[in-house]
Amino acid sequence: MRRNPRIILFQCQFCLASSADQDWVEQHLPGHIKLVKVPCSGRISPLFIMNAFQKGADGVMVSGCLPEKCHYITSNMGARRQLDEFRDFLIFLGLEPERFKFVWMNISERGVIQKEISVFSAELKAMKPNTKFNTLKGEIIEQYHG
Amino acid sequence: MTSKVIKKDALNKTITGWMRSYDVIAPVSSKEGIHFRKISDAKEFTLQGNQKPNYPPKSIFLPQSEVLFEIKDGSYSMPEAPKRRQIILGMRSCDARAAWLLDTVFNQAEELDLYWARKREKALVVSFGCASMCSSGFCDTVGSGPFGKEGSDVMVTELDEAYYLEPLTEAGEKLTEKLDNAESGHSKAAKEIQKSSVVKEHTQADLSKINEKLYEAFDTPIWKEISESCLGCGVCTYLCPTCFCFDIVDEVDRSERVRNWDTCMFRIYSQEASGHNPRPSKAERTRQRIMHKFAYWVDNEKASGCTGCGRCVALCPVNLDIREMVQVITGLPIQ
Amino acid sequence: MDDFGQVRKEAARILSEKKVDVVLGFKSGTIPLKAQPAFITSAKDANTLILDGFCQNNLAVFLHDLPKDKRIGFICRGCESRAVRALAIEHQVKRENLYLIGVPCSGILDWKKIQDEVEGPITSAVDNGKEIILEIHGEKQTLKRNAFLVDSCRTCTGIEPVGTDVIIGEVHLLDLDDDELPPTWAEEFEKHSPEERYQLFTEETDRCIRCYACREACPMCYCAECFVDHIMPRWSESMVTRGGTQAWHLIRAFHQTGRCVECGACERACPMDIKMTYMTDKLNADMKKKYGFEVGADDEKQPPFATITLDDKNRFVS
Amino acid sequence: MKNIYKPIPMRIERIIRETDDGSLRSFELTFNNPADEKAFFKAYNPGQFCQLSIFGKGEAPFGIASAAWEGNFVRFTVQNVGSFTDTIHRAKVGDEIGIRGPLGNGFPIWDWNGKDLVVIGGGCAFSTLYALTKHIMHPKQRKDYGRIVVIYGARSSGLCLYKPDIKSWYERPDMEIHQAIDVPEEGWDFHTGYVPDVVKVVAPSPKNSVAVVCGPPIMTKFTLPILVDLGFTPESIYTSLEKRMKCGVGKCGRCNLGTQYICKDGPVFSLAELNELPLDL
Repeated sequence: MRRNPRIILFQCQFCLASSADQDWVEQHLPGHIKLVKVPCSGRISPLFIMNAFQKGADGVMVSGCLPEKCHYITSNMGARRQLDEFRDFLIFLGLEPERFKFVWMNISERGVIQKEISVFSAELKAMKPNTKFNTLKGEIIEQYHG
Repeated sequence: MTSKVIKKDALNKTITGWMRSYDVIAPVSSKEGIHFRKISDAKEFTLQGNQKPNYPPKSIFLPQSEVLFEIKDGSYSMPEAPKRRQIILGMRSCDARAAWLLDTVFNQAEELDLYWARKREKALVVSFGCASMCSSGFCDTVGSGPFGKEGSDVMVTELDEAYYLEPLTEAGEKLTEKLDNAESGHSKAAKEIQKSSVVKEHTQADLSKINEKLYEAFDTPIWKEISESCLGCGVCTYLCPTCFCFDIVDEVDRSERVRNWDTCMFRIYSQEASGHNPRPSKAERTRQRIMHKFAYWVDNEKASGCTGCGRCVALCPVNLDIREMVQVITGLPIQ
Repeated sequence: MDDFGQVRKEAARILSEKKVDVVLGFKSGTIPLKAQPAFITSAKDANTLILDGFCQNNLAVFLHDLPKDKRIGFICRGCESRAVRALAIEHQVKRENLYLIGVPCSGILDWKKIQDEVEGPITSAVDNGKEIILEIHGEKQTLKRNAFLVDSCRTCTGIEPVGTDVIIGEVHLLDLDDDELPPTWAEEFEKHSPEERYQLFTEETDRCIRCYACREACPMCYCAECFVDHIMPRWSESMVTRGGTQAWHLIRAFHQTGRCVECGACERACPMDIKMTYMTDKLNADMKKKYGFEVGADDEKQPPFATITLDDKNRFVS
Repeated sequence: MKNIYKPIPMRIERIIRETDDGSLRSFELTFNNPADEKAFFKAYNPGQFCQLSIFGKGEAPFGIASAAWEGNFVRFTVQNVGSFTDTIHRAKVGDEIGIRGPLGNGFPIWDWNGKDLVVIGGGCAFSTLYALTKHIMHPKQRKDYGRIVVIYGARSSGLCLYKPDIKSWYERPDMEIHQAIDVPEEGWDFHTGYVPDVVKVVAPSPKNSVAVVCGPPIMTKFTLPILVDLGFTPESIYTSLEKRMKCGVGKCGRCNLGTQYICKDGPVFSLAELNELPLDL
């Protein structure tokens, strides 16, 4: 049996209206999923995503608010272009597209995050563990291989 | 020490013999150019004319990134030294001299750098002289020429149909004792090649005054003029065989304390926490690089800190030529 | 460059008439196949100015170091003029202090490829705009120019200098299609499968020695403290490991999205022959496809990442 | 074989709050194993420094602020200015800190026998001078030296270091102590003003005497010419330089100044030696 995929969830703290969903995300996430709560999806920078993949993530999910639903008015659009382009950039360099998923939440909906995460987790479990960009603690590359 | 000779076609056999008891590291050409690699087959060793790798072989003794300590719950443990002894085959005499110069920094008895020392004592340097000097090289002006002897255990001169080996240390003698001795014809031909390798037009400038002239020019604005087009990157220092500055960094994720190459050409190299920077602009940094090589090293060790390998001249992105810079400042012709 | 004398006269004129304090251009290098950036301050030195295929750098990179109030004359080709525009949009240079002399460009030559092509030491090299004349062991050898053009120049679409004060010499496109050149590295990269592409990306970045010549040679890289030098938090490993070098190349390229003028100065400055323009070309192509943004196309439009508009709202909700 | 980069494990024995606002604290460290202790005190000479080492935060050089006779501990006075020093300030008694040292040359006290001493210090750089003064005030050492004048300036009375000890120095007959603060405060009946001016007021005599100056660069810059005016010869004025350091043992090239390394050949230089070196500070 293949191990559970390691998933990093970057979650905007305002995108889940119901406290039940928020509690589930904060306390009852399955073990193999790590939560990184940010004030707004606009706060997530490509450096976070790169660090996640470098530290061995099999999948990264970014959940934020739909346009015009942002607690900070337009800041959820701030990083939207960067994250979208960074995803295409990683895919251009060889990352499987399924490993980096965006989820834009309509604040009033309930139970969406649980469904999204279970679908995402199942999808990744079907694939082999990620070997691309998983490079931290690698061996030192000397131009001379002693 | 009795010189030896190896027939051209017998070289691979000799190297294979050496490989039984040594790890042989030699320049190997791949699609990205020439790099020193540990060779598993004698045929991989390829060296034509006066080629040498752009990446300096100082990285064999002072790797660009080296683990100083592995940290396990607070205790610092030094990684194991490689067991097998090594032969560095095909090092040019400018690089061998550079290793000899760096010994004055790292290999001093009272303050020994263990990491450098344990690699140096396990390595034998078999250096190849250059029959014709490389285009940007000036080793005959500042170093000890294309057939310099410092820093190498055995010096090889390529003759028409054989290689002429001159052991320079006991270790070199021991390595080559089983080879057949060279006749007088070989040594005469080798001497001839060695004499003709130096470029005639390179005037033997009297460099003994170079440090005084540099000290005199220390406060003049000339440094700003010559360094105006410098980009402030690390190419000249990282590729220089005698540059040894390093930075010590704690890599927390790897739980290792690591030493990386560093360069005085970066602004943050001398940036102090108080905000003060003793070398704020490119002028001071270029001055430090040149003064260190041609004044401070000369004062301390009576030998120039530059071996004239020409890598910084050939690969500087803006073609800042250290020969031209020193000539502009001191008036001494260095070709 | 057919008649560079005009440019020298213009440079001498603006210096003698005190319109500018310094003129930025190239002068001949100290070794074959090379040229040096030149900072000409007196009219009589203007005749040392040259321009040929061996002028490797993007001179706009020196605009950050020169004091802002200094009036600078700048002999610029297409990519350099675009760099000045992109820098002006990002308030890094005062356009009114610059006097841009636009010149036609015949493409920059890959000196490493030339060196590998021929046997023996090159004692002199001349590029007269039509072919390369080398002198090896005393006798002449000529090479066809197009075969040694740098990838960025072969795929260059903006050879026409933009936003300059004057243009000297008529600009014409490079006639590349008569001989079938091998596909550029970027075109080759595109054809591979994701596995191979990641493999190629890793092979290139494995050779990186973190000397940051690519960063220092790029006109658009002017941050006071680069992310790679940050210690709190440390974004990329400080060492030459795959983690450190991949992080460096990924984020350096990504910071150029919608800003890179595709001059290829980064690739030419790299001492280890690492390919990197294929990344910035892809990012810029995406910016054009998604937001219709071209670097240096006009004087005001901010790069896509710098603008937040709500008319994006249906773009990402697929 | 000694690995010059390996820190010696030490334990925090005592923490003393030196200033009211808590920005300066003294940490007294004891050795975990006696062999290190013996080797340390055999090589120790006032004016030397150590590289304190905390894994994850790196290393930083600090002057040693205690004399050998004071006990089996080594005292460091640390100002809370950055991430490294902040980590030390949050350390508790019993925590472990690594040190590498003693490094540098320290004050050449063996050359000063029979001479008068003028010790001029400013701010937290006074810690190495405190070690020097404590060393010399020990009965066994005191008779080797003539008159001793100590001038110690600080920004305010709250920022003065080693208050109890310095207060006891006023009663000592074999020593002259002058304290100064920049801005007059009520209840402060010693000098006010900057250290260079106080030196002019105290005007120690240069005859057969040595001056030692340690403080922020601005203070050293203005004090040296005053000493020269007073008649002190460049050979008899010593100062301790501060430059960015990394290895502390003259290998990494960072503190290179002319032909010297500040960490190995310094940090203490006489003004005569300094005049030989290029001005690259």
